[in-house]
Amino acid sequence: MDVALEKKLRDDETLLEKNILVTNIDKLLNWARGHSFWPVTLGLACCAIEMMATGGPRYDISRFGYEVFRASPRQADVMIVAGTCTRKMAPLLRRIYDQMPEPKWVIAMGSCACAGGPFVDSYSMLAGADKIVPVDVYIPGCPPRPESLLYGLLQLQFKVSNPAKVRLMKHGK
Amino acid sequence: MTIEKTEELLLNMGPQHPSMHGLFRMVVNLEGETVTKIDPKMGYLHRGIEKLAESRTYSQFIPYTDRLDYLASPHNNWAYVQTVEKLMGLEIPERAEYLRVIFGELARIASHQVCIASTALDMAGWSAWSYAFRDRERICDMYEMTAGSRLTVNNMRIGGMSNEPPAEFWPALKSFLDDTPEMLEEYNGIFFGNEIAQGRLKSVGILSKELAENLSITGPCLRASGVNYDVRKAEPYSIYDRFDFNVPVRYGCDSYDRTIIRMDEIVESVKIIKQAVRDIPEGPIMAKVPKVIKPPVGEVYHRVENPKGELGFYIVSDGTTKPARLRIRAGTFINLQMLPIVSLGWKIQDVVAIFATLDAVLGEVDK
Amino acid sequence: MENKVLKEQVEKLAAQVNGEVEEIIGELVLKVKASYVIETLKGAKSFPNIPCDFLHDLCGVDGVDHLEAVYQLTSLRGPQRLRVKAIIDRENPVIDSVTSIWQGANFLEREAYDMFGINFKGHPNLKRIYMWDDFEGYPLRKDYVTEPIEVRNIVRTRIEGE
Amino acid sequence: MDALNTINNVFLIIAAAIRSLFADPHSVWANLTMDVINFIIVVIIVVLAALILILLERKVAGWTSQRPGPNRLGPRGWFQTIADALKLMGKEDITPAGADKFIFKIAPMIIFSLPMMTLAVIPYGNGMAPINLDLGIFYFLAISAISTVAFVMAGWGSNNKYSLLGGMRAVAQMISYEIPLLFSLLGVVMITQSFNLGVIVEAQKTVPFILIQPLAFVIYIIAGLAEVNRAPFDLVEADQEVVAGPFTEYTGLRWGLFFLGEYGNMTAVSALAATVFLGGWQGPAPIPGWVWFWMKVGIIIFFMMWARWTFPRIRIDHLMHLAWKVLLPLSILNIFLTGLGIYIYRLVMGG
Repeated sequence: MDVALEKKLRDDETLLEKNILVTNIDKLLNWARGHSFWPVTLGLACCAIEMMATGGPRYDISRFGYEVFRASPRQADVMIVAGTCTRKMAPLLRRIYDQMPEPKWVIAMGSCACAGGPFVDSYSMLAGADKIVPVDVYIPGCPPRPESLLYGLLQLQFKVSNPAKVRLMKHGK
Repeated sequence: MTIEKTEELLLNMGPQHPSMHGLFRMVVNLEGETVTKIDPKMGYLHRGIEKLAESRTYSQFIPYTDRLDYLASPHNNWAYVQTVEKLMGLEIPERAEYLRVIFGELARIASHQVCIASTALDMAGWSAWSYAFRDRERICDMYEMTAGSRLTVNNMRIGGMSNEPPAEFWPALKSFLDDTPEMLEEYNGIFFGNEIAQGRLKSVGILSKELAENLSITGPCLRASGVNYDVRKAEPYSIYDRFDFNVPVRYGCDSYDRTIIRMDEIVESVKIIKQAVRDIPEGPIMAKVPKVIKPPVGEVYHRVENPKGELGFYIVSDGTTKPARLRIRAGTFINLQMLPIVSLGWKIQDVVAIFATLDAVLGEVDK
Repeated sequence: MENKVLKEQVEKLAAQVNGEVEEIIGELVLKVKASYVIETLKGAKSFPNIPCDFLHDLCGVDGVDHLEAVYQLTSLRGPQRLRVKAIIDRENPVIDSVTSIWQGANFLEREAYDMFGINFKGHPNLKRIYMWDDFEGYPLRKDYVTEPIEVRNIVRTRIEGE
Repeated sequence: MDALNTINNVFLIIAAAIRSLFADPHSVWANLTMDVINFIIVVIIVVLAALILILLERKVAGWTSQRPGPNRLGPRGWFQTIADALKLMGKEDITPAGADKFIFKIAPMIIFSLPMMTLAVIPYGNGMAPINLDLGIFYFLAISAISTVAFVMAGWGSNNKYSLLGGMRAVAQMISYEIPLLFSLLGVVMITQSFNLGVIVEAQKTVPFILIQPLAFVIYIIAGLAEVNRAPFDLVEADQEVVAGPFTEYTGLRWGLFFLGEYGNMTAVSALAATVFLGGWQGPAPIPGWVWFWMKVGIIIFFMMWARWTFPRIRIDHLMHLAWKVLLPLSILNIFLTGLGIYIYRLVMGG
């Protein structure tokens, strides 16, 4: 993005922030969105079992209100790409992402979804889910522990609830 | 004049579908709710493990076996390292054998628990699912104590085990084994004893003995069709000939037997682990293995009784450090062949249940 | 002792089908030409007393100058094991399908077709099983070169019916 | 006792106060104002019930599977559903290509409006029915039967095979269970000789009808579960089979309306059960009538949730079998026995 455009966008945002009503509704919505991620059930491989374990009694993802795994992407907010994404699956993964309504987020769970993992040099592998969908949070591990998934979801919650802070962190201010 | 006709509904289930246990897909022809044809499609998780093996050394390949049947990873490690040991003619220490049996059988219990859980979940029995997952966590804990990971355990090496279980492993194991009867009672009470569950599973998806043999079905699905065949008894590998256990066989050939036979197997596994814990000797856990593993030229086929079916490894060695060809005989991949045959004429709900009782893990099916 | 009886039988069968018998790490291996495969497997299935009647596995192997289809036979009623190797011409990889003998060979043959390009004559539904339909090449052949990662990362367009 | 009476009638007193603001408390304008207020109250009941029940459902799900359930957002997780509802409002509204747009869009509204219409005839306390209909039960069942149409509209309009299957299942299931549901209520109607829900509650002053008509109550609860598509009869939106049934293609607020409607329907069916079988607002202890009423409704709803998270889903042919071969004959038997009982009672008492 060139500097002039970025500056203009930032000016727009500061203008928008002066508008009390809109910003407050925005804040409220962001708060709501951050605290109610409904993941689409997209268990691709081994990480799906850890995703299920996260929903299980010990780790209990429902404490944070994220346990509503929706089978239909139409009702989901976050896609947890749990596992290996192959080249055969890639177009379908993209399609599921496209079917989700805005605003939507993607979590790449596991090293395969982050960058291809141990299978990266195989003929049928895509080196990471970020080649097809924009990934918000990467959770490394093979497979990541349920705690990691919860931490990743909480990071996403932080990101969604505080867009301004995340922007500042991104620009290094 | 209008022409009235009925058409079959072509329903595409999967790859992203909650009851497909991963990325399985089936194209189902429906006549109302009744299934007239099923076309299974797979390969959405095909990672080319067999090709990768040709560019990995023998030791480097062990972690990949974890990711085959990820619900019973120690058993896959075991099958692979035993194949290589057979190829090299390695003898491994007694204590390592016993530890392998303990971990292998723990994996069997964990895998069967997930099978029961997912069968229940596919029929919307949420509580049964969470009970089984609650109990499985204890096995994951034991894995974690020993190997550091919960799912992909990877604690077997060519020639032995990677590390000794810590001191707190043994009490944890003992309390787990003592609690299993109670767990099974709970599963029985909440799921198998339920009228609705029995109605949905009993006499559904009949797989006759002849058909099972013709289709090369192995594992619990075969034994639920009345064939008394278990590699652990028929061709005892490792030290299975030292243990006293039964092979559970059921004769109902239906979904119910295919599921509940896993409960019987858990009981037998507990028996085996108890004997192994009683008899385990002291000593080293790693044989003297050359630094670079270089098996002689030759080929070997070895199979073990994985929780879901027989897992076989066929290794062709050309004398280098990497296998020339490594073939994985995935039990569930072959077991899946029965799905289009046995589920004809049943309702779509039954197909979901039948698929769940097959306990297919797509990591193993697609390789 | 079982092995001896089985060996006799296998040698008898080998003589019928022009095969050669080897013993590799305690297991009998019968090598035959591709054209004899049905006859061999039917023979093995009907060994008197010790039939090798359970098709345990079927896979392809690339032997660089030829392809092989390897059948692992066992039985549910005994410890007998037999490995049958069918040598297939690399240029024209055609072999008879054994789905008429064992229905269970269905997926396995499709897999071998997918990975090695072995054409199983008489198979009811010989299509790629793992790779997508317009995939080119047979990945497990030794001469298959994996595409570089830049190529693989280009997301292909979905083909109809997938 | 006076204080209790005041609390008991607090809503009536408020209503009277509002009416007294008008010159003529029974003028058209006063009635209209009261109707509007009643309508708003019913809407609030539906929305509040849904919000509370969704959270309660997640808590019950947690308890049955030995985990805490939502507990991070707000005190003990009580703000969780508020966040969910706000989030659903902020979601994109997608109409799938090829959908029948009008039908697709109107179906959730119909579903949402039905519980409001049915809940309007329930007597929440002594003389506290928003609309006191003489044909209360009849009206209730007639209105709740419309939801079938809405499900089919959603299923057909979505242009999705899963939705279509779900819609077809909805027709088969709901029409079948309508009949035992209706027949189970007939016994009570025969005893009270009235369709008016207020009269039925009055008639239970000494003995609630659950003791006189236990079979009818069981049939009603089972058929009611099926009628509102709750597990084990949730074939319509069976996740593992038809993804989300008729709701598969719905997003954001439209889907939220379905959700509200579902929980509203659940409240309505439970409210009718409490009214007809459990004695409505009547109770032995000196607690205000409307508290009694909601306690009874709560117990039935809790039972429904408990069943949902415990039982596996029933198969469709067993479902039909249960409706036509078990529940229907039983409910007819119940009518017969009730008639016989009334006949003998009259013979003995000489009525």
